[in-house]
Amino acid sequence: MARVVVDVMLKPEILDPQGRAVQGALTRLGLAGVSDVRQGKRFEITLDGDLDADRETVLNRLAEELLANPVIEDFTVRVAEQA
Amino acid sequence: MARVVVDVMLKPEILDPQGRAVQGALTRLGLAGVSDVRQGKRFEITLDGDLDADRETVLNRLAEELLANPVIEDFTVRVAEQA
Amino acid sequence: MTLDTVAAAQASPDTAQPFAELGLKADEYQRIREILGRRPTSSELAMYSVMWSEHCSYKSSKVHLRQFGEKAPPSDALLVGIGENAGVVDIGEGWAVTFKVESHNHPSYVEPYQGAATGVGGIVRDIISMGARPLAVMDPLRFGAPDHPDTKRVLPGVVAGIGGYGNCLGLPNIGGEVVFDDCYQGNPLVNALCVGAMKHEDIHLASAKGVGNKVILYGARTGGDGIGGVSVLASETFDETGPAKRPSVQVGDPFMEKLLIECTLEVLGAGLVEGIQDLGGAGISCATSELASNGDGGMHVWLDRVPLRDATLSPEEILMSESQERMCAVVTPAHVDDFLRICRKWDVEAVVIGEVTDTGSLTIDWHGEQIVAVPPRTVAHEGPVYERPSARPAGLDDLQANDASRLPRPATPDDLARTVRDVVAAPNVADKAWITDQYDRYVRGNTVLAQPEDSGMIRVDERTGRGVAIATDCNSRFARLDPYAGAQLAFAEAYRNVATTGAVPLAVTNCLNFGSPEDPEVMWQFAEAVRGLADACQQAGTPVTGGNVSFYNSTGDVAIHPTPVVGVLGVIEDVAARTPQAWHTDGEAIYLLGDTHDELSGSEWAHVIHGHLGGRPPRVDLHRERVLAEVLVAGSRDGMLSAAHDVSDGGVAVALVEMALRADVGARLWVPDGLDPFVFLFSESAGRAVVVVPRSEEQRFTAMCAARALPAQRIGVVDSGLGDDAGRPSQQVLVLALPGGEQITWPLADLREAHGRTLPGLFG
Amino acid sequence: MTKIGVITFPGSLDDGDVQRAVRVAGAEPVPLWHAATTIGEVDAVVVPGGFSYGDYLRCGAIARFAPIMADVVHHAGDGLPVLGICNGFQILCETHLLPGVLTRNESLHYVCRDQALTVERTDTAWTNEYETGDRIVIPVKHGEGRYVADDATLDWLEGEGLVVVRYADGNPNGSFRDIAGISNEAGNVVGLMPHPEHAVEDLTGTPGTDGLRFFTSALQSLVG
Ligand SMILES: Nc1ncnc2c1ncn2[C@@H]1O[C@H](COP(=O)(O)OP(=O)(O)O)[C@@H](O)[C@H]1O
Ligand SMILES: [Mg+2]
Repeated sequence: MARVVVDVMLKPEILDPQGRAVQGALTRLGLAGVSDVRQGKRFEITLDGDLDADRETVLNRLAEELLANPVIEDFTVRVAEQA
Repeated sequence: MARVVVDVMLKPEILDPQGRAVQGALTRLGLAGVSDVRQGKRFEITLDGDLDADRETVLNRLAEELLANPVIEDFTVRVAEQA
Repeated sequence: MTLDTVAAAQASPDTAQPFAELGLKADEYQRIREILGRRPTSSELAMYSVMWSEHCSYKSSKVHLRQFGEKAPPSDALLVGIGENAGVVDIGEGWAVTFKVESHNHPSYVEPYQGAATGVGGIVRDIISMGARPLAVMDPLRFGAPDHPDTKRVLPGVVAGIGGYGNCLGLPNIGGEVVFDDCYQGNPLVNALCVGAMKHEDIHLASAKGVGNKVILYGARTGGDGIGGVSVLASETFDETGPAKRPSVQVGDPFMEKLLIECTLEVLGAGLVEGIQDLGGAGISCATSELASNGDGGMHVWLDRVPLRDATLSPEEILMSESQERMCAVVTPAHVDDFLRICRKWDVEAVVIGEVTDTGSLTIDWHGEQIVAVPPRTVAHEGPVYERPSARPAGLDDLQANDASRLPRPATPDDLARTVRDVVAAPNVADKAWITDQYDRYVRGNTVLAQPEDSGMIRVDERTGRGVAIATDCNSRFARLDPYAGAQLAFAEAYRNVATTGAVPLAVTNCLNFGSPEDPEVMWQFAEAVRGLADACQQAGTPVTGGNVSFYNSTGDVAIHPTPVVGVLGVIEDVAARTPQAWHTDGEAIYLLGDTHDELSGSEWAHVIHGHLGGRPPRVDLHRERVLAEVLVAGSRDGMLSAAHDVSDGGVAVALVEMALRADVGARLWVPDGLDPFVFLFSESAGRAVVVVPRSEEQRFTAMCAARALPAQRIGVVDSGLGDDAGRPSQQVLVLALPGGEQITWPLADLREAHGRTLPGLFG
Repeated sequence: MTKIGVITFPGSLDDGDVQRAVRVAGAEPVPLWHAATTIGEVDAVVVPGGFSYGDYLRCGAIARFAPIMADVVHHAGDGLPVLGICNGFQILCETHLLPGVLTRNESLHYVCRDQALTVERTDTAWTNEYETGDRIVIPVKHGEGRYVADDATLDWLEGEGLVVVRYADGNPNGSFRDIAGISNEAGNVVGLMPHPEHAVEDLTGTPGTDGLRFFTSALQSLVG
C-alpha cells in the first residue's frame, strides 16, 4: 500500500481571495504579524500495492492535468508511506 | 520570518464527496488501484519574525477554531521554516 | 465482537440493556419486551429507540395533530393527505403538486453549513419519494440577535449551506424568511420547504406490496453519520473496545442527490417501481419498517448486503445511520435488472437488500444470523402516544396586559420620517438580498416570481402557463403573545401572500417549532397553536396536507417563542396574470384594502424602536382574509391590478417603501381621512394589502370591492416626477401629505440605503 | 431545421433551459450524453451550466475528460460553433479551447443577480445578431466566475478583440478587466459566465429577452 500526498497551491502571482480572507480573520482574532496566507488543496491518495515507476508516471501526469490547473496552480507530489 | 503549514482534512469517518469524485476521475483516467482519496485544505501562513511560544499558542487555537471545524475535520500544524 | 441475535435474546432475558442512554423510558422499554415476548436484541433496541423518538413517532404531538384531519375542510383538491411522506394536491389539467416543510434546527447550530445543506437534501428526497419532480425550494430561517458574534458564525454558514446544496442540485430557491430575535440565540431555526409536481398517474406511495418483490437500496453508501447515540450499543454494552463515538454531523453530497433525482425519475417513469421511500431520520430502520408496515406487512432484509463506506460499522449502527442521499424502492423481480441498469447509467450504486414477505414480520439477517424479528407496525406506527400535561404560561396575563399603547409614539413629521427610515432598516425588515443573492433563483427556467416578491411562483406547465405560488410565514412575537391567534396570523399572512400574487390558496403545510414538550407551558402553547391553525384552515377552506414538528428548541431553559411556520400553496391558471410587487406607471392609483385599527402590540415598530413585546396581537378575521383573497385573485385574473403587496411586518409604511424601491419609482401619498398618521403607517392589522390600479380599471375595481364590503381607500398615486416638486430634481421620492397640511418627503435613494445596507453591514 | 446539440453531464443543471432557449430561437435542440463518443449530426453545440461531477475538484476539471469532449474539441477545430455557458465556459477553459481559468469569486460568495453587460465582439457565431456596444441584461449565477489569465494573455485577448462581453455597472466576481466572456480567434467558440438562456422569455428568468440573440445568432451564422 502506498500513500501519496499531492499539494496544490495557487501560483504566488495569482490573487488568492480565500487566503486573504483567512489572513484578515487570523489577524482580527489575535495572531500578530501575519504577512501572508495562501489557501490550497491537499489530496491524500491511497493506492493498493506499491507505487511502481509506471504508476508514478501516470500519477504525475494526472497531478498536472487533473488535480492542478497549471495556468494558475503549482503542485507537488510526495510519497508519504510505502508499505 | 516563520512559515507555518496547516493541513485540514475531513475526519476519516466523514463522507468526502470531493475525494470520491477525484478517486473516480483518477481511476477513469488510467491510474490503477486507487483505493481511497481524501481532499482537504492546506494553508500556508507566513509570519513576521519568529514563532514564539505565545504566538504558537494563538495559532494552534485558531487552527482549531477557525481553519478547521473540529466537529468534522482534523488538522495538523507544522512549522515549515523559521528564519 | 459478539453479535446479539434473536436466539441470544431469547436465551439471555436478563441481559441489562442501555435503553435509557438511547432515550427510551423504562415503561417504553417494558412495552417493547411485551410486544416481542422477550428482550429486544441490540439491533431491535436500536430500531425501536430511534423510531419511538419524539422526532420520528410524534408521541407528544400526535393527539393534537389529529385535528388537522378531523377539522379538514372538504376539498376536492386533496389527492393524498396527511400521513404520507408529503401531501399531494390536484392543481388541475391532470397535474398534481406535493410540498412540505421540515426543520433541521439542531444540526444547523452544531455545523451550520452541513446542517442546513442536509436539511435541504432531506426535504427534497421526501418530494422525490412521492414520484414528483422537485421544482423549487424555500428556506424559512430564524436567528438570534443580528449583532451577536454567534449569529455571525451561524447565519453565513446556514446560508452558504442552503445555497451550496440547492444551487448544486439545480433547484431554484424562490422564497423563505429571515427573522432575528434573541429567543433564537442558542437555537436557530432552519426550516426547508420543497415543492414538486407530477401527473396524477405518477403519484407513488411508500409501501412494500407484493410478496417476493425486491427491496433495493440505492444512492450513497452507508457511513457512520448521525448515529452518535447508538454507538453505546456497540461500545459500552457489548464490546468495550468497540468503535469510538461516531460523529452526529452528516455531510451532504448534492451532486449525488442530483443523480438520485434523475435516476429516481427515470425508474419511476419507466414503470419499474411498486413502492418507494426516502431515507431520512432513522435511516434503514425507518425505511424498512415503514415500507413493510404500509404494505403486505412482512419484509426480510439481508443487512450485510448494504454497501458501506466504513467497514467497521456494527449492524446496530447500519440500521440507524442517517447517511444522506439514499433511497429505497420496492421492485418486482422482473424489473430488477432494468432498475439496476438505470442506476448504473447514473452512476448510482444499487443493491437488493431485501424481499417482501407475508410473514407479518420484519426480519433482518446479519451474515446468516437473525438479528431482528419484529412486527413492523409496532416500530413504525404504534409507538407510544402521550397526552402531556399543559398549563397556560404563568406570566402570560402580565405579558398581555403590558400592551403597546403606553409606548411613546413619534409626534412630529420629522419623528415620523425618521421612524420610517429606522423601521425600514431594521434587520427583520431590511433587504435580504445579501442572503438571497447567494441562491440560484433561475435554474430550470420556470421561475415567475422569487424573493422579494410576496410569494414564489413557478410555472408548472409550459404549454398552458398553469403554475403554483407558495409563501411561508410566522410572526413568532404574535405567537408568544397568543399562540392560538399567532398560528392563525401566520396562516393568514401566508394565505394572503399567495393571493397577493394572483394565485388561489389551496393547501397548507407547516413546521411547528417549539420548546420542550415536557414543559407544560410549552405544551399549552403547542396545543393552542395547533388548534388555532386547524380552525383557521377549516374556516379558510384550505386543508393541511402535511408538516413537521420540531420540539426541544430552547436556549438553556428558555424556550424559543412558539414558531408555527405555515406554508400555503396556491394555484394560478396562467402565470402571465401574476401580480408583481413593483409599481411602474405614473398616474395609477394606490389603494389600501381592508381595515386599519390601532394595533401596535407585538409590532415591528414596538420591537425595533422600543424593544417591547407585550399586549395582544392583531385581530384575526378569516372571513375578511377570504374576501380579500378573492378580490386579489379576481383583480389579477381580470387585469384590474398592476401591482400588489401584502401588509404585514412594519405595516403600510414598509409595504409602500418596498413597492417603490422595487422598480425605483416614486409616489404621492396621503393619510386617509380619520386615521392617525402613525397608526396608518405602522399598525399591523391583518387582512390588508396595498394594490395599484390602472386609471381605466378604477371604477370596476372599487365597485368589486364595494360589492364584497371590502374597504378600499385611495391612499396615493404613482408619480415618478415628484422630485422636482420636492426640490430634488431627477430623484425618485415618496411624498406623504399629513392631515395638518404638512408633508414628509423621503428620497428613495435614502430609503434604499437604509433598507439595503443593514445585512451587508452585519455580515459582510 | 438547424440542430443544436446540448450536452448533459452528470450534474448539468441548465441543460433543459438551453434546450428551451434553442426552441424559442427556432432551432431543434438535440440532447447529447456525456458518455457518448461523438456529437453526431448537429450543427452547433452548447455546453451548459451546472455543477458537472459536482464541480468537486475544480469547476470543469473532471468534465473536460468526458468522452464527448474529445469530439467537441475535434469539431471545434473545424469551425463548429461551440458555446460554453457558466460551467460550460469553465469546461472550455479546462479543455484549452479558450485561454484562462475561472476562479472563486472575489467575494467568496455565490452570486445570483441580473447583470448588465456590454457586447464587444459581434462577429462570432454566437453574437452576430447584436450590435457592438449593445448593453444587455442577463443573469449571472455562480460561485467561481472570476476570470483569471496572465497579463500577456489578457493583452492578447484585448488586442485581438476576443473579449465578447464585459461586465457593466459593477463586476460581480472580480474578473480581470471585467471580462464576462471571450471567444477563440475564429469566433466559433465562445464562453461566458452569464446565462443568456435565462433571459429568453418575458415571464421567467431575468426580465426581458436580452439573451435570445445568442441563440438566433447561431442560426444566422449557420444559414449565412
Ligand atoms: N405539523 C404537522 N402537521 C401535519 N402533518 C404533520 C405534521 N407533522 C408531521 N406531520 C405528518 O406526519 C407524517 C410523518 O411526518 P415525518 O416523520 O416528518 O415524515 P417523514 O417520515 O417523511 O420525515 C407526515 O405525513 C407529515 O406530513
Ligand atoms: Mg419521508
